[in-house]
Amino acid sequence: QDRLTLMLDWFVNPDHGPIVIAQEKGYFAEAGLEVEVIAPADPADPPKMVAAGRADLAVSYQPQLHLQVAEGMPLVRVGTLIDAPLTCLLALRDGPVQDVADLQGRQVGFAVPGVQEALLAQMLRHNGLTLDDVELVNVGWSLSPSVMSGQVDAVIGAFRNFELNQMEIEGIAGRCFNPEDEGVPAYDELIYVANPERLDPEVVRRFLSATERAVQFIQAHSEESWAVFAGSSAELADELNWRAWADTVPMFAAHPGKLDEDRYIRFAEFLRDAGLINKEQPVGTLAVDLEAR
Amino acid sequence: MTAWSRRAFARTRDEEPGSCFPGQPAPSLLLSGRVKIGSATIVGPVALEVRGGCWTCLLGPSGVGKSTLLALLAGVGDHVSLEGDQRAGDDAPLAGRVALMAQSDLLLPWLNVLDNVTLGARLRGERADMMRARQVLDRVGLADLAKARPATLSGGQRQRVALARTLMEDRPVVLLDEPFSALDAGTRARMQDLAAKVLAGRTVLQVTHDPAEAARLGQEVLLLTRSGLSRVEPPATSPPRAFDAPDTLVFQGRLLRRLLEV
Amino acid sequence: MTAWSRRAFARTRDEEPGSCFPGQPAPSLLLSGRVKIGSATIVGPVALEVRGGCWTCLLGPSGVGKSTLLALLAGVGDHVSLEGDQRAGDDAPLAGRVALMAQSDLLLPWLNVLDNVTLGARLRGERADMMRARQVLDRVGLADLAKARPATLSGGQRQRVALARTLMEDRPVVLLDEPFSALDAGTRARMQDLAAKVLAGRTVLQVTHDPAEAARLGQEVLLLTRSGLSRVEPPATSPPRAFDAPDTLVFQGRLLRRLLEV
Amino acid sequence: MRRWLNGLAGAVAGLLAWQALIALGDLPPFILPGPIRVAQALWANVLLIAGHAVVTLAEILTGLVLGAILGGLSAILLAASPLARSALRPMLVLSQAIPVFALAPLLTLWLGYGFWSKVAMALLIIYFPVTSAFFDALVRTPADWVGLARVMGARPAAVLLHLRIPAALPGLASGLRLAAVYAPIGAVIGEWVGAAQGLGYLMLLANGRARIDLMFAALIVLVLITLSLHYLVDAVCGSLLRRMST
Amino acid sequence: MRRWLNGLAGAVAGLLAWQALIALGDLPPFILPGPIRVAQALWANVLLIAGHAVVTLAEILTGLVLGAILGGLSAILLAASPLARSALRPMLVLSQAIPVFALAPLLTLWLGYGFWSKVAMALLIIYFPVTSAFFDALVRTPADWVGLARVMGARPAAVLLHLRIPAALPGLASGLRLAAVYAPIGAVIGEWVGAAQGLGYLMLLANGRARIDLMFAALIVLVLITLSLHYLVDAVCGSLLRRMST
Ligand SMILES: Nc1ncnc2c1ncn2[C@@H]1O[C@H](COP(=O)(O)OP(=O)(O)OP(=O)(O)O)[C@@H](O)[C@H]1O
Ligand SMILES: Nc1ncnc2c1ncn2[C@@H]1O[C@H](COP(=O)(O)OP(=O)(O)OP(=O)(O)O)[C@@H](O)[C@H]1O
Ligand SMILES: [Mg+2]
Ligand SMILES: [Mg+2]
Repeated sequence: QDRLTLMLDWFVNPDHGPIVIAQEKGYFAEAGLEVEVIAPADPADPPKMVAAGRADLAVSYQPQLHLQVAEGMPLVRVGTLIDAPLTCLLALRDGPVQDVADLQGRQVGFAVPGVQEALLAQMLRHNGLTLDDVELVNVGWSLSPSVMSGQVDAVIGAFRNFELNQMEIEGIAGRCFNPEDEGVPAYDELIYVANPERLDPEVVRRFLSATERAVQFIQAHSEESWAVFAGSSAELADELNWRAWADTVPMFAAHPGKLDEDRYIRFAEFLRDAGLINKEQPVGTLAVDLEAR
Repeated sequence: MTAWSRRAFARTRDEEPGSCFPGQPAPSLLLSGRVKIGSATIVGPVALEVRGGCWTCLLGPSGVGKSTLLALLAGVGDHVSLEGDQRAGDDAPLAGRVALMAQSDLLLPWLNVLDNVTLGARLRGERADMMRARQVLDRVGLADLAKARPATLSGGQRQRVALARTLMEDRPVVLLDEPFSALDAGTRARMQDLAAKVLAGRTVLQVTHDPAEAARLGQEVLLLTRSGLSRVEPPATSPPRAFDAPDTLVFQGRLLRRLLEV
Repeated sequence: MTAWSRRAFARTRDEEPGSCFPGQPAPSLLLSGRVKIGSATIVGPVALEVRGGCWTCLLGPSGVGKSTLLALLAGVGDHVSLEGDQRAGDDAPLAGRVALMAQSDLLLPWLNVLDNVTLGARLRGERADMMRARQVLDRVGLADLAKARPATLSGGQRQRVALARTLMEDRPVVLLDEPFSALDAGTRARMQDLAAKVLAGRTVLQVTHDPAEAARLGQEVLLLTRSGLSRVEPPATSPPRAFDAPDTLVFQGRLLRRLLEV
Repeated sequence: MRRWLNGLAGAVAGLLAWQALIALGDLPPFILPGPIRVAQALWANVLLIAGHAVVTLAEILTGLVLGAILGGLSAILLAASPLARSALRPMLVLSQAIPVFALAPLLTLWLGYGFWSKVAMALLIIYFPVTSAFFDALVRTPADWVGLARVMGARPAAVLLHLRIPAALPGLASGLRLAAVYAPIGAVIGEWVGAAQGLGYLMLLANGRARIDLMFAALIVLVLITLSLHYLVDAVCGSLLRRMST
Repeated sequence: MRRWLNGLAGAVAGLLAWQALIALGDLPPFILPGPIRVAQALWANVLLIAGHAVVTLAEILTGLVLGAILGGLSAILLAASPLARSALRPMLVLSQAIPVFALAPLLTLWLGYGFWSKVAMALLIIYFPVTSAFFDALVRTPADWVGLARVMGARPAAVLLHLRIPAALPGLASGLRLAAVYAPIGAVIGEWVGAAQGLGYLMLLANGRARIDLMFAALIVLVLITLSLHYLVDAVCGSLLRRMST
């Protein structure tokens, strides 16, 4: 049995379905792995812990990876959990913002300052606006409440499989504008990162194939997999997770190990244009495909 | 008023100790009963009568309860309980008519001497009579120290500030707890003269350990011992007496003998 | 040692005030110069000589600097500066050889009476002599209050606890600042006798305002005034003297006159 | 008895104020749910909350005890040695000036995501009030007492032990009273930075799930723990001080 | 002069400890960058940081002043009226027992994401230490003084004004010294919860961009502000108290 420490990006939620299922169904054990899962509250922490050798793998975000590598952190993408953007620009369905262009002169909130402004800037530019046309506020972690209560007109950084459901439960309908529809290159929302110097490719490969099995199980048995997921912890069994589960199931990367090099090249260019990184980033410094040898 | 009621009134007045200044408004003080702190009896059954308008000296061994009695009379004995009765001779409440100089000086460290002396007025929200305060300070020999803080004063100087503060209070009843104990003979004599003059005609109850002082000042001299309260007849002359007058000295000797016997 | 040096040595000894107990090891105290607090001169140029093994009484008007001098001699006058010289007659350092009873009692409120009395031993890390402490408490008349907290004591009781604490210190030099000021005549006489007996043969410097006390106890009597220090010749008899012995009374009268003149 | 009645009255007043706040402030339940909703959530999740509460309570108590000991010793050290004072005092202020949040990644790096990083957080947050209140009191010993002790031949250590420390205990008590209120905050912040259990974890989780009523139920339990702790420390310090001073 | 030298020595010792920590703890720069890297980041971004620092400083100072006033008045009210005490004291403890974080969404809802929600946060965090330290001192007035004042015919209000308040000022000073250290934390937490400027925002931004050296540069500026504030309050309180008591 090999021990493996995995840090999630945040508390356990349906996005982590394959990990939970692989653990619960014993796929990890069958792959000869003993996986310890840790859930932090600050998504910026896990990559640091992996880079510092405190954890073997972390769930992180592709945009962050570009910045972290640019700052010299020893990190590399080894797998993909969700291979499409989840982030969206969230507004009220019946509110004044029916189009991104309607944001002119309005307040936009965001959760974590950093990449999200760049996404927003591109979405605005795509609609003929600039960042100067809106007022930006950091709203911390109360993304949907700040929209629902009307404190801001829209927020960037909401997850379309999560915040929309959350609002619906509260009886307020929301609307998502997707970055990839508004001029932002597509990217992998959730990835697995490791420290390239400490990485044991053989162990990670086993980890990835166990999660791949889990994804197959989930997509084949959506109902049953929800029961397994909800049964893993008392806190998980609620309506929001149930709704989110249904929306998330189709988004899990079917082949977690597979690397789409193009995405990394194009997103690095995008970030360079946005002024967030200032050097060329060859794909090899960002991501590896452990299967392709 | 009927003849009977007038007689009854006269009798009540008779039963009360006579005033040293008949016609003066200073009330007499009456306290009788048992004084307790918690469940411990501090002073056994006593009947204390302080004559209105007189200067009464209270002597007695250390720890016998003199300060406790003063606290009761002043109305600050919250931790003391009296199983008995306490009233002013004129039956009006005493609150607002008493000045107290306690055994410790209780100067406020953040106020200078002058402000400590005028504390009473400030506490009552009145305008302090600065001129009189400076006069009193001058009389207690501290005119130069008006701006000094208590922490920079000697023991005797602090006691004189407390005395000055008490003299500033214009009250018919004045309770003094060993007011001159930290003073040298010369200063003590001058302070005695000053107090006697300023407080003439008021009801004064002074605790002292100095028989010479009681002999100089006392119009009444009371001795409190464990076995009770007793009167010692002072000289007939009126105070402040010369400290070396024959009857003062004789009385002082007699009192000292009584004190040493206790 | 040459004859010359022996003579020189003898002369130095001669110039020093003689001891009351020749052959006793208690040192004399010498202090000369000007005493200042900050830039203010508290005591003008003086030359204080306290004879070894003698009981010296120091009198003087309030605020003249008696307590300040005691603080200097005890080595606690951090805020006081001496422009001059200070030493023990045997030229050895005084630290560790002095006991001080200050003008305020300085009892620790969280310790009971017995623990306050044995504070010195505890502070030095020694085993407190509980038996002696109880004896001393008995002698100062507080045996019943051994377990009481200072806050529940009368003024005179507190002073006696401070006295007992000082008597527990076995030091050749003892400085007492108005040690009996809060006591009645009877208790005062008993405490004087006790202190005279316990401290016999030590160098005692006692500040007092009571001429009768100086007349009873003083082997040396010093008077400090603004104009300087002067000696008053005490009776030739050895203390403690009877308070009504003729020479005591005569000396007391003479001293009182000197005090009133100041 | 009267204290309890007062406490009860205060609690009722608090609940009424809460309900009034919602009614007057026109607050939607996803910002601040009403007391009844929170009570329902509390009742429905009582086992879940109790489990997390036990974890947090253990962290708080350990942090409180260690922080009190460490803070007390630091204050004594600072008071005892001028050298320690000039070297450590800026450190002491610094230890507080750096928001614990900024230190959190460091602590988790060293101590992991378990029990001890939360204890360290609680400890860190109460260290300063305890040390500073006790130290302030330690250097305020009346000079006359210290002088007397010196005449009696006491070494500085003995003066400290027999005089300055007992005289400064009311200051320590003030510090501990503050600590009782801050220790829970420290533990919860520790749990926010990273944990898999505890009330702080439950609160964040509930918040992330928009289960604000559950979050407030956990919050209420935390508040009750804090209040109990505060009154406990208050009572213990009070009775100790009273026994010392009369 | 000596104080400054001591402070300098402390700062140098702090920097050395920091460097040693990195060397011994084997800390990579993305967990804790060394002092030199942080100094470089500070220098390179001095205008940016200064702009945010001004915002945060304004929030801190406003919160500190308002909190001191409010806390002082509350303590006086509590001390003056037993009624207020039994009704408000649980509220007071409550106000601190509820982690400010939990109140943040409420505050931002009412006060918006601007200046005043941060001021409220700073105020909230210092309100309790100020009130509780001052109140503790206010109820500790020696009974003899109060008795004397009563004999002199003072009404309770006059006793409070002329006796209990002046006697309790050292307690207020202790509270303010704590407040000087906590107010910046309050403001920064406020900025973390929601803001578009200020050092707390800058720290979050830098953290989000993986620019840990910039984050620590902002942190250092925050620490410097806190230290200056602490020493300023210390000096002002100290000189006021000294003027009062000698
Ligand atoms: N810190 C200080 N600053 C300025 N003056 C001071 C200070 N301390 C004491 N003094 C002054 O020094 C003088 C001497 O004080 P000291 O206590 O020695 O007098 P004393 O002779 O003992 O008087 P008493 O008999 O009243 O006790 C007093 O006039 C006092 O005002
Ligand atoms: N809080 C208390 N609890 C118990 N006993 C007390 C308390 N306060 C005072 N006593 C006792 O009451 C007695 C009387 O004290 P009081 O101060 O009245 O004496 P006093 O006659 O003024 O003595 P002195 O001349 O020494 O000042 C003392 O024996 C004292 O121990
Ligand atoms: Mg008394
Ligand atoms: Mg003196």
